[in-house]
Amino acid sequence: MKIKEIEGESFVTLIPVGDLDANSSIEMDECMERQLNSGVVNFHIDGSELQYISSAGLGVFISHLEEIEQKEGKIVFSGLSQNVQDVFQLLGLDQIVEIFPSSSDVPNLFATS
Amino acid sequence: MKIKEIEGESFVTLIPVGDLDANSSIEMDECMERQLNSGVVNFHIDGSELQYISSAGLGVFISHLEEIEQKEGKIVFSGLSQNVQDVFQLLGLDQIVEIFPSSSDVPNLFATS
Amino acid sequence: MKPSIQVTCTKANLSAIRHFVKEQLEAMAVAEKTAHQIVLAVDEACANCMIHSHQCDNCSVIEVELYRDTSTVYVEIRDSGKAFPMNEYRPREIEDIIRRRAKGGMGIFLINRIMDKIEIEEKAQFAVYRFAKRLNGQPLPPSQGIKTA
Amino acid sequence: MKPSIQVTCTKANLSAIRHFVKEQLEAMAVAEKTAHQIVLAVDEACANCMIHSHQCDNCSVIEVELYRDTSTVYVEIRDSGKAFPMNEYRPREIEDIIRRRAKGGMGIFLINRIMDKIEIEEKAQFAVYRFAKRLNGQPLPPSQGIKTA
Ligand SMILES: Nc1ncnc2c1ncn2[C@@H]1O[C@H](COP(=O)(O)OP(=O)(O)O)[C@@H](O)[C@H]1O
Ligand SMILES: Nc1ncnc2c1ncn2[C@@H]1O[C@H](COP(=O)(O)OP(=O)(O)O)[C@@H](O)[C@H]1O
Repeated sequence: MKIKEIEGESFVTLIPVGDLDANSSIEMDECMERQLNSGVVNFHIDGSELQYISSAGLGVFISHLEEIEQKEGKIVFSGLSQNVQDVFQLLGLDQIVEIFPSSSDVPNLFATS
Repeated sequence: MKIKEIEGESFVTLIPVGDLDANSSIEMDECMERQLNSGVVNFHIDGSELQYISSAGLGVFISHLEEIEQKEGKIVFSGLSQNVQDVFQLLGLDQIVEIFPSSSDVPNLFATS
Repeated sequence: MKPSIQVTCTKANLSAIRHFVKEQLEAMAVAEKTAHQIVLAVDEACANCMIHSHQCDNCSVIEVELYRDTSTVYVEIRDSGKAFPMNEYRPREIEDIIRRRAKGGMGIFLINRIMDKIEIEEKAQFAVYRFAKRLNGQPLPPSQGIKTA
Repeated sequence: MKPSIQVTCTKANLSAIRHFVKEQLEAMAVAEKTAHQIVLAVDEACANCMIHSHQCDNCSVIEVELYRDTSTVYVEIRDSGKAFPMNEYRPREIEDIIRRRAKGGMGIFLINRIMDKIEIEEKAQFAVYRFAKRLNGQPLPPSQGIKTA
């Protein structure tokens, strides 16, 4: 897995490329930690190049939900494939986090918030 | 592997998605045969979603080069990843077939030919 | 023989296991959504073995075998670690996991959601995890009959 | 143990072998271009065994083992088929392959282009293909020293 990072004005976009599994989740976690430590609180996870996610991959995002909320930030997802979305649904996570069909829906969200 | 097929006016675009290896090459070959049998002679292989190719995958295209030339058609490639392009180069195939950086370079070619 | 894969236990090998399962299920004509769920459940179970039941990387092996009959896909995972009674494990609620800021604790929940049957057997040298997933009428692949043994 | 994968011989399992090699080379800090070439050479060699040295699908196994030292990546492929002396095979010219409208005949050429050393050993029960690829100064991964045995 690789992670592309795009720093926007009011939020950071992270684009995990490939598979986010128990092996690569460590790298994703380090990336999230680094962003949070540098003061970022608004995250856009662009899933358009994410081919697979397991519970360990989702765990990276889940474990930071409380901290992001406490800091009055937000984490949203976009462009998830059917298969990736299915994992959110199996866990009931689709009821807890915001998921947008396309990454173009996201900038407005952070602009108005 | 999946193959997307887009029928243009003067050529057909085939987009192999995933890995084209000794296993999936059979499907690709059936697709090429079907197109050739239906009278298509101009092929654009859009490699932008092709993650891997082995000699068996390349063999599908190579084995039809003569027939396409005989029928005064053309086969061109576009959007190959570094890794896929590397296989063309290792075999010296990049000197034999036309490879374009992007799929947008292709329509003009067939229009003017 | 039934189609199988055996890899040394290290998380870097989960990707190979997933691709084995994915390609085999495609060859068995299992629908994509079902196939992805089976891949996920096997990945979760193998990750658990690699993370929780072994002390070091590449010092033991894990094996996955896969087959189907008309109605069902069967998975058998043989791990050289100690058997873990995952069918007795009570997963936490997702809200609880969020509150605790935990990075895990959802794997067995997912396996339970996906699989119709889970059996664990403790052998002398290894543990066997057997899963079954019903296909609800998905047809067999054309030409070939699937050998189940 | 050295990292290894063993699968039943069927072309659907080539994908798992490639992902095993890819992930292991990543863990060994091998540069992407070199890693891809090694994946390709292993895929070609395993495909040959599956296609040419076995009579049926899933009726035997193939094993791939991978390790590196400071300067070199080593691959060992153990196939239960008869050893094929690929180092004696003289590949055709690509122009010749095109003229003959052949669908293959480029695998061993690629393996030769990529690998620095190829050895074949015929054992009683199986064939061993050993490849070595020099890394020309690519550094070892940080923290971990790589165990070569
Ligand atoms: N194969 C195993 N061997 C030992 N313990 C296990 C095994 N699988 C699961 N466990 C235990 O069950 C717990 C829950 O597993 P799981 O739901 O997959 O979540 P996670 O592995 O992310 O913690 C693990 O944290 C671990 O304590
Ligand atoms: N493992 C093997 N067992 C038996 N014959 C083999 C093996 N590998 C290669 N060969 C023979 O060598 C030929 C050339 O192999 P290769 O260059 O890989 O091209 P291809 O496999 O596409 O024909 C094959 O056609 C086959 O006759």
